[in-house]
Amino acid sequence: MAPLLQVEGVAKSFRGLRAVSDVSFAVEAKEIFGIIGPNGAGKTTLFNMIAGAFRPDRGQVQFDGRDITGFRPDKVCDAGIGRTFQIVQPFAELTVLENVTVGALHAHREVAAARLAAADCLDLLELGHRRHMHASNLTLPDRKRLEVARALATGPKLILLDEVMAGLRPTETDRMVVILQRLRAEAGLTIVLIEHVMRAVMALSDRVMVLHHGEKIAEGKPEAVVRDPAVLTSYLGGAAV
Amino acid sequence: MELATSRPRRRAVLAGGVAALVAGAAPFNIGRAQGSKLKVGVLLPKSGLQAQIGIDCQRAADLAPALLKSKGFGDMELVLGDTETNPQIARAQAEKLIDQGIHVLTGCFDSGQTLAAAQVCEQKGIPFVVNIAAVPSLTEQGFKTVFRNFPTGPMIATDAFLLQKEMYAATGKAPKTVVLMHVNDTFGTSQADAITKLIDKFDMPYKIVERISYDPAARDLSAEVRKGKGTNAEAVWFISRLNDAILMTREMIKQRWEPMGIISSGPGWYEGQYMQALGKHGDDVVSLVPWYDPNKPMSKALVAAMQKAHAGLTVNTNHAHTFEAMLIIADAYKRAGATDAAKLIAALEKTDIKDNVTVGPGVKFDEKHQNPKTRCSAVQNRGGKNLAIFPAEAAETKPVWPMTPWSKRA
Amino acid sequence: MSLYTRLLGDLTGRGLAALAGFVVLLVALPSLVSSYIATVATIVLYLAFLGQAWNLMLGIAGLLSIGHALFVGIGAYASAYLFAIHGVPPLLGVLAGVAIAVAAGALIGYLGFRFAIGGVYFALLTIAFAEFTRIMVDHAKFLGGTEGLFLPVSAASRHGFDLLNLRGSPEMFYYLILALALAALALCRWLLTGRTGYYWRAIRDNPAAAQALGVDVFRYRMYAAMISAGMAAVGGVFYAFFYNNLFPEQVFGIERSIELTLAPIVGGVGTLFGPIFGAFVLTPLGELFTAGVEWLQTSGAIGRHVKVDGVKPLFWGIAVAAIVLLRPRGIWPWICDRLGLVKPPSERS
Amino acid sequence: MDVETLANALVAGILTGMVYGLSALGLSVIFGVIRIVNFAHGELLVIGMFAALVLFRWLGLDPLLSVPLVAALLFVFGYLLQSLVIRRVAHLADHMQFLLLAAIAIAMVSGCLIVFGPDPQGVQLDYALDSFAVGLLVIDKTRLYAAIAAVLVAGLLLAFFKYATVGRAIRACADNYLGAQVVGLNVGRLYALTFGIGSACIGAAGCIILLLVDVHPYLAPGYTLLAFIVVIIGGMGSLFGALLGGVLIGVAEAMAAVVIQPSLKTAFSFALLIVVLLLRPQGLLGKAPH
Repeated sequence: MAPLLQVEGVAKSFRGLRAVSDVSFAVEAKEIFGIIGPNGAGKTTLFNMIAGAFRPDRGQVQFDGRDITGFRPDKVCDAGIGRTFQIVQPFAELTVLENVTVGALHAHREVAAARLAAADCLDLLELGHRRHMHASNLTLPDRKRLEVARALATGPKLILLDEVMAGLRPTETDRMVVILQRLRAEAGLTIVLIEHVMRAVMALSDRVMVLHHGEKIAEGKPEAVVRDPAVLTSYLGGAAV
Repeated sequence: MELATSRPRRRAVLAGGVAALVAGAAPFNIGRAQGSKLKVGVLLPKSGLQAQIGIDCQRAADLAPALLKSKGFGDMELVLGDTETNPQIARAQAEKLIDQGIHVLTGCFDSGQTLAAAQVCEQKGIPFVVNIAAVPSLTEQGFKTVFRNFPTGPMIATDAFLLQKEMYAATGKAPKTVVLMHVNDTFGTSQADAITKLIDKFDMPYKIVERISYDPAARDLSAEVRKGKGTNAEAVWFISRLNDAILMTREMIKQRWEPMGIISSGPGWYEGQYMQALGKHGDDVVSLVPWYDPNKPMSKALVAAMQKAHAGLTVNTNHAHTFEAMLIIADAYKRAGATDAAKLIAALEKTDIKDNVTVGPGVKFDEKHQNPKTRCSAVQNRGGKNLAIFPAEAAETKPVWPMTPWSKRA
Repeated sequence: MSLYTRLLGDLTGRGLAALAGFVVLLVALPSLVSSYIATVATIVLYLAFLGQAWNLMLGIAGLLSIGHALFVGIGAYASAYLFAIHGVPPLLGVLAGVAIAVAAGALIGYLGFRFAIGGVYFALLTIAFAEFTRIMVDHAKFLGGTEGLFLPVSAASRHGFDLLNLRGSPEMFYYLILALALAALALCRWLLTGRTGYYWRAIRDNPAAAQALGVDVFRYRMYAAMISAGMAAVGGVFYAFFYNNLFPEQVFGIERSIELTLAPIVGGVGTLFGPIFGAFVLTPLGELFTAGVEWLQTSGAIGRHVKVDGVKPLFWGIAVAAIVLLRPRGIWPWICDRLGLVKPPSERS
Repeated sequence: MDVETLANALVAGILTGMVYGLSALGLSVIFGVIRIVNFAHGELLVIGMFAALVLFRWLGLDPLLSVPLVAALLFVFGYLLQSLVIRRVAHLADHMQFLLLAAIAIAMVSGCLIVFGPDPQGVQLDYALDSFAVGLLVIDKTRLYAAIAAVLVAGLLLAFFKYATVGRAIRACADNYLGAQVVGLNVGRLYALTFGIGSACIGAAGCIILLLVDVHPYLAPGYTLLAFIVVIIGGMGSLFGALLGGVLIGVAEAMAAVVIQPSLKTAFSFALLIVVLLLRPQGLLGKAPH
C-alpha cells in the first residue's frame, strides 16, 4: 500500500536563499514521524509547503493517493491534513471553545454539533476548564494546546505539529506525549511533528528525519538517527556524545 | 471634489432624538406659537460650502421685520434654521421649524435644499415663499404651498440673451464667438443647458464655440482657463460661484487672456468679496442676473437700511430676493389678517405687489405659484460697486464694453 | 440550535426586557412625539440600518470600507431611475439596486482580496471607487447628472400609504425603516451565530489560521462584502424614496461614507447592537450642541452674525475623540457589561 | 487642441504637481515612520495656510518668507498632537485611528471656521498676477516660485533624513522598530519628532500653496484626499515618490482638463489611484512589503 503522505524532492528558495532543497520522505498511515534539525534548517518551510502556505519551487506532495502540490491551505485541510503554527495564531477575540469550534465546523455543518465536538477536543487536551476564556488571555502552554485542539477538531487524517512542546514543563511534555499517543491509538491519527524537545521526539517517533541547511541528512529509527555520525557532527555537535 | 462641503455634515445625524424626546418639547412649542406675531422660518445654508451666501441672505432677512413694520406691515418674528448646505438637513430643519410653530417658511437659496424643504411644507400645509432657487421643477411639481418670486433657469437664460442684445446694440460691439464655462453643479449645469438650448431662438450675433464644465471644488483652475483661452473665443460667458470666479480671474490675468468682455449669469462675479479680492481687476464684468431695481422706492429703503446695518456692503441679489420674500410674506399676512396657513396661502395666491425691489413690474403669481414677470438685470462691476446698466428703465449708468484690458488697468 | 437561541440566546433576562422595552418604545414613538422628532428618529434608524451593513464588513469580516456610500448610492439611483423614468415600482427596483450593488461589492472585494490590498489601502480603494462613481454620475445625463434626479411627489405621497410604490406619509417611512433595522439586526445575529459568522470572526482575527482550518477565506470575505453591499443598497432605496431627490454629491460624497461609519464605531465595532446604540447616542449629542448654540444666541451671549457654525462640530469632534480615547471598544460593550444585559460565555448554551 | 495650449498645460501641470508633491510629503513622512494614516492632513495644511495668512495680514510677510515661522509653529503642534493624543491610540485598530483623526480634523476645521469664517481669503502680492513669457509658454510667476520652494523644502527634508543624526535615527526607527528600541533610541520621542517634522513640512506647504489658492476651512478634506492619492501613487514613505506622484497627478489632471473636460479631471486621479493600487500597491517608488 502507498504511504499516506509522500513528499518528493520539494525545494523552496526565498530571494535566492535556499530554505529547503530536494527533500523527500514518506509517512505511513498511523505513523508518528519526527522532523528535527537546528534552527533555520527549513523544517517550518517544509511544513508550510505541505500545508499549502507556500507553493514549492520544485517537487511534489502526495497525500492519500492525490497530488496536493500547491493546494491552498484550506484545500489541504479539506484533503485531511491539520496543522499547528510554530508561532501560535489564536483567534484572539474568540473564546477558547469558539476557537476550536471554527475548526470543528470543518467536520460538522451544524454549529451545535461543532460546539459539542469542540468541547470534546478541549477535554482531550485538558483545556475544558478554560473553554470560556478569551484566547488572548491564555498562557503560552495553553495556547499551544489550543493550537492542537483546533487542528484536531477539523477531523484530519494527518496532523502537522510545529513545536507544540516548546515552553512546556517536563511533566506537561509527558502529558502531551501521552495525549498524542492516545490519539494515534484511538483515532488512528497520523502525526508529523517538528520538535526540539528531544525527550518527546524519542518517546513518540516511530521514525525521525534530520534536516540541516534545508537538506535531509538522515532518516530512520530515533535511536539509530541520534547515533548517525553525520547528524552528530552537523546537528548535535561532535562534543555532545 | 465636492469634499469641501463635508465638515459639519460628518456629524452623524441631524438632530433630535432621545434628549428632545424626554423633554417632550414639541407640544409646548406648538402652544407657544399662538400670538399676534407672524413667525417666519428662515432656513438658509449658514455652514458648509454655501455658508457665505446663506449668511449674506440672512442679513437681508434680519433687516426685514423692522423695515417692513415701518412701512405699515404687521409684526414678524424670525425663527432661524441652518441647512448646512445639505438637502437632508434642510428637510429635518424644516420639520423642526414647523414644530417650533412657524406660520410660514422662506429660504433656502439652493435648489436641492429648497426642494427638500418644499416637500415638508407641502406635507404639513405650511406656506413656503422661496427666496432664491432657479430649478424649474420647483414650480412644475404641483406643490400647493410653495411660491417663488425668482426666475427659473430658462427665464434667466432668456433674459440673458435679451439683455446682451440690448447691450451689443447700445455699444455697437458684439463678439462673434463665445466660450461658455460653467461650474458643474446643479445650478451651473441647468443654466448652461438652458443657454445652449435657447440660443438658436434669439438670433445672437455669436455662436458658442465650446462648452467647458469644471468641478465646483477645484483647487486650481489654470488648466480650465488654458482650455478656454485655447478656443480663441472673443468673449467668455461664465456660470460660477464666488471662489472659482476669483480663481478664474486671476488665471486669466496670469495667462494673459484678453477677451472682449466677461459675461456672467449666476453668482460669484458680482459679489462684494469678488470685487474686494480683485480690486481693479474685478471691474467691468457684466453679470446678467436677477437683481433689484435701484430706482424703486422700496429698493432705496432697503439700500439705506443695509448701509446703516452693514456699512460698505452693497445690496445684491441675495439681499434683494430674500428681502422681497419677506415683503411678500408680510403683504400676505396683512391681507389675510391671520397666521392661519390656509388663509396665508389664499392671500399669497392673490399677491399683487407693485412697490417691490426686484426688477420687473411687480409680484404676481401664476397658477403654478411662479412669478412669471420677474426680470433680470445686466449689472456691471465698477470701482467696487455693482451698477445696473440694463434694462434701460432699471439702469444706473452706461456700460463699459469691451472691457478694459487687464494690462491697461491703472 | 433553535431560531430563538440563535437570535436571543445570549441575552440575560434583563437584556431581554431592555430589548423588548426598546422595541415597544420605538413602535409607539410616532404617536408620542412631534413629527420633527419622528423624522429624526427615522434618520437615526436609517443610520442604524446602514451601520449594521457597514459593521458586517469591518467588524465582522475585518474590511475597512470608507466608500460605503457607493453601495447606498447604487441602490438609491437604480431604484429611483427605474421608478421615475420607467415607472418600475421600488419593490422591483430594489432587486435591481441590490443586484448591481452586490456586483460592485464583489468587484471591489475581488480586486482588494486578490491583489492583497488590506487595511487602510483597502479603505482608500473603496474611497476611490466611490469618488470615481460620483464624478461619473455627475456626467450621466440619464441619471440627471449634477441637476439631480427627482421622484414625483403626488397626493398619495403626502398622507397615503402605498408600500408597493413607497409613496406615503412620514409614519409609513418610519415604520418601514424600523422594520428594516430590526430585520437587519436579526439577519446579522442569525448569520453571526451560524457557521458563516464563526468563519467571519475567525477571518477577522487571523486569516492565515482560519485558512489552515479549512476556511475558504476568499469566499467568505466575498460573502461579507456582497451581503454588506446588498444591505447598503436596500438602505439606498429607502433614502431615495424618503428624500425624493438625489444629487451625486449628496449621495456618493465621502461625507456620506464617513457619516455611516460613525454610529458603529462609536457604538462598538463588531457588536450587533453597537451601530444602533451609536446612532441613538450621536443624534442627541448633535442636538444638544445645536440647542446649546441656539441658547447662546438667543440669550445674547453671542450675536447672530458671529461665526458660530463651527461651535457645534467643534464640540462634536472633541466628544467623538474623547469616546475613542476613553472607550476604544465602543460604548455599547461597556454599557452591556455595566447593566448585565448579555450572559457571560459560560452561561450560554 | 493646439501645441501652445498643450505645452502650457504640461508646464503648469508639472509646476502644480511639485506643489502637490510637497503637500503630500508630510503625510508620507508620518506614515513611513509612525505607520499612522494622518486623516487630519488637509486640516493641518489649512491651519498652515491660515497661519501664513495671519502673518501676511499682521506683518505684511510674504508667505514664502513665513515658511520657517509657520513650519516651526506646525512642528510644535504636531509634536504635541503625537505625544499627547495619537500616541495613545497607536495600539488600536486602523479604523479607530481613522475615527480619532477624523474627529480631530472636524474639531480643527471647526476651530478655523469659528476664527476665520467660511469665506475664501487670500494674499494679494504685487507679483501675484505676473507671468513670464518664454516663446509659446506663459509661465505664472507665483506658480514657478511655489514649485521652486517646494523642491527646496523637499531637498532640505531629504538632507535631514540622510545626514542629520536625528534624521538617521528616525529612519532606523522606521526600518526596524524593535531594533531601534534595542539599541536604546527613545522611540516615543522620535515619533513625536517625526510627527512634528511631518507637520512642519505640511506647514511649509501651506505657506506655498497660499500663493496659489485662497484659503477657507472646507478646503481641508480635498487636500487630505489629494495627498493620499499622491502618496499612494508615489509610494508611502518614499520622499521622491511623493514628488513623483505629485507631478504625475498634476500633469494628468492638467492634460485631462484641456484634452477632455475639466470637470472630469479628478476622475483621472482616482482612476490612476485604482490602477496603482491594483498593479503596484506599494506605489511606484515604494518598497515591497516583506
